[in-house]
Amino acid sequence: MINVQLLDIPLSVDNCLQQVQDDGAGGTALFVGTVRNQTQGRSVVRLEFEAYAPMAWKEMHKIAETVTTRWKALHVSIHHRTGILKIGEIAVVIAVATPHRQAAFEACAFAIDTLKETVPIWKKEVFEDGEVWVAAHP
Amino acid sequence: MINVQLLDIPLSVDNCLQQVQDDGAGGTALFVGTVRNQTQGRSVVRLEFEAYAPMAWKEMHKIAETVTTRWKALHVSIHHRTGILKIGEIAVVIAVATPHRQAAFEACAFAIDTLKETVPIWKKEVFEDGEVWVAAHP
Amino acid sequence: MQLQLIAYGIARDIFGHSQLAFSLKKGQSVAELKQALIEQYPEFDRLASLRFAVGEEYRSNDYTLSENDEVVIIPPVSGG
Amino acid sequence: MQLQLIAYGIARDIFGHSQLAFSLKKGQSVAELKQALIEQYPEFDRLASLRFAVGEEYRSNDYTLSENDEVVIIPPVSGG
Repeated sequence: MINVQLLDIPLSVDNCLQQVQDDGAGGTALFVGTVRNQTQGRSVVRLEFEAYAPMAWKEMHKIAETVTTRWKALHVSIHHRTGILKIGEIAVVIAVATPHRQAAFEACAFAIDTLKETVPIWKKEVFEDGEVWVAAHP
Repeated sequence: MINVQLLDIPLSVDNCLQQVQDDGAGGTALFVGTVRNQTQGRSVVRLEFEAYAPMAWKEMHKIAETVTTRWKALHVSIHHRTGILKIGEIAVVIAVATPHRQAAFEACAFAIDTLKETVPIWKKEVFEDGEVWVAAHP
Repeated sequence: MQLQLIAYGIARDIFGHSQLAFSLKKGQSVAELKQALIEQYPEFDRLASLRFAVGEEYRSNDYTLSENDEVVIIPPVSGG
Repeated sequence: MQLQLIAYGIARDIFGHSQLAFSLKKGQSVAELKQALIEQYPEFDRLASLRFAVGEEYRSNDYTLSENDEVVIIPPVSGG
Protein backbone atom coordinates (compact mmCIF):
# COMPACT_ATOMS: atom_id res chain seq x y z
CA MET A 1 0.00 0.00 0.00
CA ILE A 2 1.28 3.44 -0.93
CA ASN A 3 0.41 6.61 0.94
CA VAL A 4 1.72 9.95 -0.31
CA GLN A 5 0.80 13.26 1.26
CA LEU A 6 1.77 16.87 0.74
CA LEU A 7 0.52 18.79 3.75
CA ASP A 8 0.62 22.37 4.93
CA ILE A 9 0.01 21.35 8.53
CA PRO A 10 2.53 19.83 10.98
CA LEU A 11 3.50 16.27 10.10
CA SER A 12 2.89 13.40 12.50
CA VAL A 13 5.44 10.60 12.60
CA ASP A 14 2.88 8.35 14.27
CA ASN A 15 0.41 8.97 11.46
CA CYS A 16 3.00 8.18 8.80
CA LEU A 17 3.94 5.01 10.69
CA GLN A 18 0.33 3.90 11.04
CA GLN A 19 0.01 3.92 7.26
CA VAL A 20 2.61 1.17 6.99
CA GLN A 21 1.88 -0.99 10.04
CA ASP A 22 1.56 -4.61 9.02
CA ASP A 23 1.66 -7.83 11.01
CA GLY A 24 3.70 -9.37 8.21
CA ALA A 25 6.47 -6.77 8.37
CA GLY A 26 9.82 -7.78 9.81
CA GLY A 27 10.57 -4.17 10.42
CA THR A 28 9.76 -0.61 9.60
CA ALA A 29 12.42 1.97 8.88
CA LEU A 30 11.62 5.65 9.02
CA PHE A 31 13.39 8.79 8.02
CA VAL A 32 12.47 12.06 9.67
CA GLY A 33 13.89 15.26 8.24
CA THR A 34 13.65 18.44 10.25
CA VAL A 35 14.48 21.89 8.97
CA ARG A 36 17.66 23.42 10.20
CA ASN A 37 19.74 26.46 9.61
CA GLN A 38 21.53 25.56 6.37
CA THR A 39 23.45 28.77 6.01
CA GLN A 40 26.13 28.93 8.62
CA GLY A 41 26.63 32.14 10.46
CA ARG A 42 23.34 33.74 9.52
CA SER A 43 20.31 33.42 11.71
CA VAL A 44 17.27 31.97 9.94
CA VAL A 45 13.95 33.55 10.90
CA ARG A 46 11.82 30.93 9.13
CA LEU A 47 11.77 28.53 6.20
CA GLU A 48 9.27 28.34 3.39
CA PHE A 49 8.60 25.21 1.36
CA GLU A 50 7.02 25.71 -2.02
CA ALA A 51 5.88 22.76 -4.12
CA TYR A 52 4.73 22.25 -7.67
CA ALA A 53 2.08 20.18 -6.00
CA PRO A 54 0.65 17.80 -8.65
CA MET A 55 4.09 16.87 -9.95
CA ALA A 56 5.60 16.68 -6.47
CA TRP A 57 2.88 14.22 -5.50
CA LYS A 58 3.47 12.23 -8.69
CA GLU A 59 7.24 12.08 -8.18
CA MET A 60 6.82 10.99 -4.56
CA HIS A 61 4.42 8.31 -5.76
CA LYS A 62 7.01 7.10 -8.29
CA ILE A 63 9.57 6.78 -5.51
CA ALA A 64 7.09 4.77 -3.46
CA GLU A 65 6.41 2.51 -6.43
CA THR A 66 10.11 1.93 -7.05
CA VAL A 67 10.60 1.10 -3.38
CA THR A 68 7.68 -1.32 -3.50
CA THR A 69 9.05 -3.12 -6.53
CA ARG A 70 12.78 -3.05 -5.86
CA TRP A 71 12.73 -3.81 -2.14
CA LYS A 72 9.48 -5.77 -2.05
CA ALA A 73 8.11 -3.27 0.44
CA LEU A 74 4.74 -4.12 1.91
CA HIS A 75 3.87 -0.47 2.51
CA VAL A 76 5.47 2.88 1.82
CA SER A 77 4.34 6.21 3.20
CA ILE A 78 5.87 9.57 2.22
CA HIS A 79 4.61 12.76 3.84
CA HIS A 80 6.08 16.15 2.93
CA ARG A 81 5.30 19.48 4.50
CA THR A 82 4.75 22.73 2.60
CA GLY A 83 4.36 26.34 3.68
CA ILE A 84 6.10 28.15 6.51
CA LEU A 85 8.14 26.14 9.00
CA LYS A 86 10.15 27.05 12.06
CA ILE A 87 13.62 25.64 12.67
CA GLY A 88 13.28 22.14 14.11
CA GLU A 89 9.89 21.39 12.55
CA ILE A 90 9.47 18.20 10.53
CA ALA A 91 9.72 18.72 6.76
CA VAL A 92 9.48 15.10 5.65
CA VAL A 93 8.65 11.67 7.03
CA ILE A 94 9.21 8.47 5.11
CA ALA A 95 8.16 5.07 6.44
CA VAL A 96 8.90 1.76 4.75
CA ALA A 97 7.73 -1.64 5.98
CA THR A 98 9.38 -4.70 4.48
CA PRO A 99 9.35 -8.42 5.29
CA HIS A 100 13.11 -8.26 6.07
CA ARG A 101 14.43 -5.33 8.03
CA GLN A 102 17.68 -4.71 6.13
CA ALA A 103 15.64 -3.94 3.01
CA ALA A 104 13.64 -1.34 4.94
CA PHE A 105 16.74 0.72 5.71
CA GLU A 106 18.06 0.54 2.15
CA ALA A 107 14.67 1.43 0.71
CA CYS A 108 14.22 4.34 3.09
CA ALA A 109 17.68 5.70 2.27
CA PHE A 110 16.92 5.40 -1.44
CA ALA A 111 13.60 7.18 -0.97
CA ILE A 112 15.01 10.24 0.78
CA ASP A 113 18.01 10.45 -1.57
CA THR A 114 15.74 10.32 -4.62
CA LEU A 115 13.20 12.72 -3.14
CA LYS A 116 15.94 15.30 -2.69
CA GLU A 117 16.87 14.95 -6.37
CA THR A 118 13.58 14.64 -8.17
CA VAL A 119 10.64 16.02 -6.24
CA PRO A 120 9.80 19.60 -7.27
CA ILE A 121 9.80 21.23 -3.85
CA TRP A 122 11.87 24.29 -3.00
CA LYS A 123 13.09 25.53 0.34
CA LYS A 124 13.69 29.19 1.02
CA GLU A 125 15.58 30.38 4.06
CA VAL A 126 14.41 33.75 5.30
CA PHE A 127 16.93 35.81 7.28
CA GLU A 128 16.61 39.09 9.11
CA ASP A 129 18.20 40.80 6.12
CA GLY A 130 17.31 38.73 3.08
CA GLU A 131 16.42 35.31 1.77
CA VAL A 132 18.02 32.41 -0.08
CA TRP A 133 16.62 29.56 -2.16
CA VAL A 134 18.53 26.60 -0.76
CA ALA A 135 20.84 24.75 -3.19
CA ALA A 136 19.89 26.95 -6.14
CA HIS A 137 23.46 27.82 -6.98
CA PRO A 138 26.45 25.49 -7.29
CA MET B 1 22.70 12.30 24.27
CA ILE B 2 21.77 8.71 24.98
CA ASN B 3 18.32 7.64 26.11
CA VAL B 4 17.67 3.98 26.91
CA GLN B 5 14.39 2.70 28.26
CA LEU B 6 12.94 -0.68 29.11
CA LEU B 7 9.21 -0.19 29.54
CA ASP B 8 6.25 -2.40 30.34
CA ILE B 9 3.80 0.12 28.84
CA PRO B 10 3.11 0.74 25.13
CA LEU B 11 6.00 2.45 23.34
CA SER B 12 5.57 5.81 21.66
CA VAL B 13 7.49 6.45 18.46
CA ASP B 14 6.99 10.19 18.91
CA ASN B 15 8.48 10.04 22.39
CA CYS B 16 11.53 8.11 21.16
CA LEU B 17 11.93 10.61 18.33
CA GLN B 18 11.68 13.59 20.66
CA GLN B 19 14.66 12.29 22.60
CA VAL B 20 16.87 12.71 19.53
CA GLN B 21 15.50 15.87 17.93
CA ASP B 22 18.30 18.31 17.21
CA ASP B 23 18.53 21.36 14.99
CA GLY B 24 22.00 20.24 13.98
CA ALA B 25 20.87 16.84 12.69
CA GLY B 26 20.85 16.23 8.96
CA GLY B 27 18.43 13.45 9.48
CA THR B 28 16.97 10.99 11.91
CA ALA B 29 16.54 7.33 11.09
CA LEU B 30 14.22 5.17 13.11
CA PHE B 31 13.55 1.49 13.35
CA VAL B 32 10.22 0.28 14.65
CA GLY B 33 9.80 -3.41 15.36
CA THR B 34 6.34 -4.79 15.91
CA VAL B 35 5.57 -8.26 17.15
CA ARG B 36 4.25 -10.67 14.62
CA ASN B 37 3.34 -14.29 14.39
CA GLN B 38 6.78 -15.90 14.01
CA THR B 39 5.62 -19.46 13.85
CA GLN B 40 3.85 -20.10 10.61
CA GLY B 41 0.63 -21.97 10.64
CA ARG B 42 -0.06 -21.66 14.35
CA SER B 43 -2.16 -18.88 15.72
CA VAL B 44 -0.44 -16.80 18.40
CA VAL B 45 -2.65 -15.69 21.28
CA ARG B 46 -0.09 -13.29 22.76
CA LEU B 47 3.62 -12.66 23.15
CA GLU B 48 5.59 -12.21 26.32
CA PHE B 49 8.87 -10.35 26.54
CA GLU B 50 11.05 -11.15 29.51
CA ALA B 51 14.22 -9.18 30.21
CA TYR B 52 17.18 -9.56 32.51
CA ALA B 53 16.57 -5.88 33.11
CA PRO B 54 19.79 -4.39 34.50
CA MET B 55 21.95 -6.16 31.94
CA ALA B 56 19.49 -5.51 29.10
CA TRP B 57 19.65 -1.81 29.90
CA LYS B 58 23.45 -1.96 30.08
CA GLU B 59 23.77 -3.78 26.73
CA MET B 60 21.39 -1.31 25.05
CA HIS B 61 23.46 1.51 26.48
CA LYS B 62 26.62 -0.07 25.04
CA ILE B 63 24.98 -0.18 21.61
CA ALA B 64 24.03 3.48 21.91
CA GLU B 65 27.60 4.34 22.91
CA THR B 66 29.05 2.44 19.95
CA VAL B 67 26.63 4.21 17.61
CA THR B 68 27.59 7.56 19.08
CA THR B 69 31.29 6.91 18.60
CA ARG B 70 31.33 5.03 15.32
CA TRP B 71 28.75 7.07 13.41
CA LYS B 72 29.25 10.35 15.24
CA ALA B 73 25.60 10.29 16.24
CA LEU B 74 24.31 13.38 17.99
CA HIS B 75 21.64 11.45 19.85
CA VAL B 76 20.56 7.84 20.17
CA SER B 77 17.38 6.59 21.77
CA ILE B 78 16.54 2.91 22.28
CA HIS B 79 13.23 1.91 23.84
CA HIS B 80 12.29 -1.73 24.38
CA ARG B 81 9.01 -3.09 25.61
CA THR B 82 8.62 -5.90 28.14
CA GLY B 83 5.64 -7.87 29.40
CA ILE B 84 2.63 -9.08 27.47
CA LEU B 85 2.08 -7.79 23.91
CA LYS B 86 -0.58 -8.39 21.32
CA ILE B 87 0.32 -9.06 17.69
CA GLY B 88 1.07 -5.76 15.96
CA GLU B 89 2.20 -3.92 19.10
CA ILE B 90 5.55 -2.17 19.09
CA ALA B 91 8.35 -4.15 20.74
CA VAL B 92 11.25 -1.83 20.01
CA VAL B 93 11.93 1.69 18.74
CA ILE B 94 15.39 2.94 17.87
CA ALA B 95 16.04 6.53 16.81
CA VAL B 96 19.41 7.87 15.67
CA ALA B 97 20.13 11.47 14.74
CA THR B 98 23.34 12.18 12.85
CA PRO B 99 24.78 15.21 11.07
CA HIS B 100 24.68 13.29 7.75
CA ARG B 101 21.67 11.17 6.98
CA GLN B 102 23.40 8.14 5.43
CA ALA B 103 25.14 7.52 8.74
CA ALA B 104 21.78 7.52 10.52
CA PHE B 105 20.51 4.57 8.48
CA GLU B 106 23.72 2.57 8.92
CA ALA B 107 23.82 3.28 12.63
CA CYS B 108 20.17 2.35 13.09
CA ALA B 109 20.64 -0.92 11.18
CA PHE B 110 23.69 -1.72 13.31
CA ALA B 111 21.75 -0.96 16.50
CA ILE B 112 18.84 -3.30 15.78
CA ASP B 113 21.14 -6.07 14.46
CA THR B 114 23.29 -5.87 17.58
CA LEU B 115 20.31 -5.60 19.93
CA LYS B 116 18.96 -8.87 18.54
CA GLU B 117 22.30 -10.56 19.27
CA THR B 118 23.38 -9.20 22.60
CA VAL B 119 20.53 -7.79 24.66
CA PRO B 120 19.21 -10.32 27.20
CA ILE B 121 15.53 -10.17 26.33
CA TRP B 122 13.46 -13.21 25.47
CA LYS B 123 10.28 -13.50 23.50
CA LYS B 124 7.76 -16.26 24.13
CA GLU B 125 4.95 -17.00 21.73
CA VAL B 126 1.86 -18.31 23.45
CA PHE B 127 -0.49 -20.43 21.33
CA GLU B 128 -3.88 -21.92 22.06
CA ASP B 129 -2.15 -25.23 22.75
CA GLY B 130 1.31 -24.43 24.01
CA GLU B 131 4.16 -21.95 23.99
CA VAL B 132 7.57 -21.48 22.39
CA TRP B 133 10.62 -19.43 23.31
CA VAL B 134 11.49 -17.79 20.00
CA ALA B 135 14.87 -18.71 18.47
CA ALA B 136 15.84 -20.92 21.41
CA HIS B 137 16.64 -23.91 19.23
CA PRO B 138 18.70 -24.01 16.03
CA MET C 1 4.37 29.00 -31.31
CA GLN C 2 3.12 30.19 -27.94
CA LEU C 3 4.09 28.42 -24.74
CA GLN C 4 2.74 29.03 -21.28
CA LEU C 5 5.75 29.17 -18.93
CA ILE C 6 5.26 28.54 -15.23
CA ALA C 7 8.06 29.29 -12.81
CA TYR C 8 8.66 28.11 -9.23
CA GLY C 9 11.19 29.03 -6.59
CA ILE C 10 14.22 30.98 -7.71
CA ALA C 11 13.11 30.55 -11.34
CA ARG C 12 10.11 32.76 -10.57
CA ASP C 13 12.41 35.38 -9.03
CA ILE C 14 14.65 35.36 -12.12
CA PHE C 15 11.79 35.20 -14.59
CA GLY C 16 9.87 37.93 -12.77
CA HIS C 17 6.59 36.09 -13.25
CA SER C 18 4.95 32.93 -12.00
CA GLN C 19 3.20 32.51 -15.36
CA LEU C 20 3.87 34.11 -18.70
CA ALA C 21 3.28 33.44 -22.39
CA PHE C 22 6.55 32.86 -24.25
CA SER C 23 7.14 32.62 -28.00
CA LEU C 24 9.33 30.00 -29.64
CA LYS C 25 9.69 28.78 -33.23
CA LYS C 26 7.45 25.89 -34.13
CA GLY C 27 8.94 22.47 -33.45
CA GLN C 28 11.66 23.72 -31.14
CA SER C 29 12.88 21.55 -28.28
CA VAL C 30 13.44 21.93 -24.56
CA ALA C 31 17.14 22.63 -25.32
CA GLU C 32 16.14 25.56 -27.51
CA LEU C 33 13.73 26.92 -24.93
CA LYS C 34 16.52 26.72 -22.35
CA GLN C 35 18.87 28.57 -24.71
CA ALA C 36 16.28 31.29 -25.39
CA LEU C 37 15.57 31.72 -21.69
CA ILE C 38 19.26 31.99 -20.79
CA GLU C 39 19.80 34.61 -23.51
CA GLN C 40 16.96 36.69 -22.15
CA TYR C 41 17.64 35.98 -18.45
CA PRO C 42 21.36 35.19 -18.02
CA GLU C 43 20.76 34.44 -14.33
CA PHE C 44 19.31 31.05 -15.32
CA ASP C 45 22.78 29.99 -16.44
CA ARG C 46 24.12 30.43 -12.92
CA LEU C 47 21.79 27.86 -11.37
CA ALA C 48 23.10 24.47 -10.28
CA SER C 49 20.60 22.88 -12.65
CA LEU C 50 17.66 23.84 -14.83
CA ARG C 51 15.03 21.32 -15.82
CA PHE C 52 11.67 21.55 -17.54
CA ALA C 53 8.41 19.68 -17.10
CA VAL C 54 5.48 19.25 -19.46
CA GLY C 55 2.42 17.30 -18.40
CA GLU C 56 3.86 16.91 -14.86
CA GLU C 57 6.88 14.98 -16.17
CA TYR C 58 10.50 16.00 -16.56
CA ARG C 59 11.33 16.36 -20.26
CA SER C 60 14.78 15.82 -21.72
CA ASN C 61 16.63 18.35 -23.90
CA ASP C 62 15.47 16.72 -27.12
CA TYR C 63 11.76 16.80 -26.21
CA THR C 64 9.86 18.68 -28.91
CA LEU C 65 7.54 21.33 -27.58
CA SER C 66 4.09 21.92 -29.04
CA GLU C 67 1.83 24.91 -29.46
CA ASN C 68 0.20 25.93 -26.16
CA ASP C 69 2.33 23.58 -24.07
CA GLU C 70 2.36 24.46 -20.41
CA VAL C 71 6.06 24.28 -19.54
CA VAL C 72 7.15 24.38 -15.93
CA ILE C 73 10.64 25.75 -15.25
CA ILE C 74 12.23 23.64 -12.51
CA PRO C 75 15.25 25.15 -10.77
CA PRO C 76 17.34 23.01 -8.35
CA VAL C 77 14.97 21.29 -5.95
CA SER C 78 15.58 21.37 -2.20
CA GLY C 79 12.84 19.35 -0.57
CA GLY C 80 13.32 16.82 2.19
CA MET D 1 32.39 -23.50 45.83
CA GLN D 2 28.80 -22.36 45.85
CA LEU D 3 27.38 -20.37 42.95
CA GLN D 4 24.01 -18.72 42.76
CA LEU D 5 22.54 -19.58 39.36
CA ILE D 6 19.83 -17.41 37.86
CA ALA D 7 17.93 -18.58 34.82
CA TYR D 8 15.81 -16.66 32.31
CA GLY D 9 13.58 -17.72 29.45
CA ILE D 10 13.89 -21.29 28.26
CA ALA D 11 16.88 -21.75 30.59
CA ARG D 12 14.49 -21.37 33.51
CA ASP D 13 12.14 -23.96 32.02
CA ILE D 14 15.03 -26.42 31.56
CA PHE D 15 16.63 -25.65 34.92
CA GLY D 16 13.30 -25.84 36.70
CA HIS D 17 14.18 -22.84 38.85
CA SER D 18 14.69 -19.12 38.40
CA GLN D 19 17.35 -19.16 41.14
CA LEU D 20 19.25 -22.02 42.68
CA ALA D 21 22.49 -22.64 44.49
CA PHE D 22 24.88 -24.80 42.46
CA SER D 23 28.14 -26.43 43.52
CA LEU D 24 31.31 -26.40 41.45
CA LYS D 25 34.95 -27.11 42.28
CA LYS D 26 36.93 -24.12 43.38
CA GLY D 27 38.57 -22.19 40.55
CA GLN D 28 36.46 -23.73 37.79
CA SER D 29 35.58 -21.73 34.72
CA VAL D 30 32.45 -20.85 32.78
CA ALA D 31 33.29 -23.73 30.40
CA GLU D 32 33.24 -26.15 33.30
CA LEU D 33 29.99 -24.78 34.65
CA LYS D 34 28.48 -25.21 31.19
CA GLN D 35 29.71 -28.78 31.04
CA ALA D 36 28.32 -29.57 34.49
CA LEU D 37 24.96 -28.03 33.59
CA ILE D 38 24.70 -29.95 30.33
CA GLU D 39 25.51 -33.22 32.10
CA GLN D 40 22.76 -32.63 34.61
CA TYR D 41 20.28 -31.03 32.16
CA PRO D 42 21.00 -32.37 28.64
CA GLU D 43 18.35 -30.05 27.22
CA PHE D 44 20.83 -27.16 27.51
CA ASP D 45 22.92 -28.80 24.78
CA ARG D 46 20.06 -28.50 22.31
CA LEU D 47 19.87 -24.71 22.52
CA ALA D 48 21.14 -22.55 19.66
CA SER D 49 23.53 -20.90 22.13
CA LEU D 50 24.26 -20.80 25.83
CA ARG D 51 26.01 -17.86 27.42
CA PHE D 52 26.72 -16.82 30.97
CA ALA D 53 26.88 -13.47 32.69
CA VAL D 54 28.53 -12.42 35.93
CA GLY D 55 28.23 -8.86 37.19
CA GLU D 56 25.87 -8.01 34.30
CA GLU D 57 28.53 -8.81 31.69
CA TYR D 58 28.86 -11.75 29.33
CA ARG D 59 31.78 -13.93 30.42
CA SER D 60 33.85 -16.05 28.08
CA ASN D 61 34.48 -19.78 28.52
CA ASP D 62 37.82 -19.21 30.25
CA TYR D 63 36.41 -16.81 32.87
CA THR D 64 37.22 -18.19 36.32
CA LEU D 65 34.26 -18.29 38.67
CA SER D 66 34.52 -17.34 42.32
CA GLU D 67 32.79 -18.40 45.49
CA ASN D 68 29.28 -16.92 45.75
CA ASP D 69 29.27 -15.61 42.20
CA GLU D 70 25.83 -14.85 40.90
CA VAL D 71 25.85 -16.44 37.46
CA VAL D 72 23.05 -15.72 35.03
CA ILE D 73 22.32 -18.40 32.43
CA ILE D 74 21.56 -16.68 29.13
CA PRO D 75 19.82 -18.79 26.50
CA PRO D 76 19.42 -17.48 22.90
CA VAL D 77 18.06 -13.95 23.12
CA SER D 78 15.10 -12.89 20.98
CA GLY D 79 14.43 -9.24 21.69
CA GLY D 80 13.71 -6.61 19.11
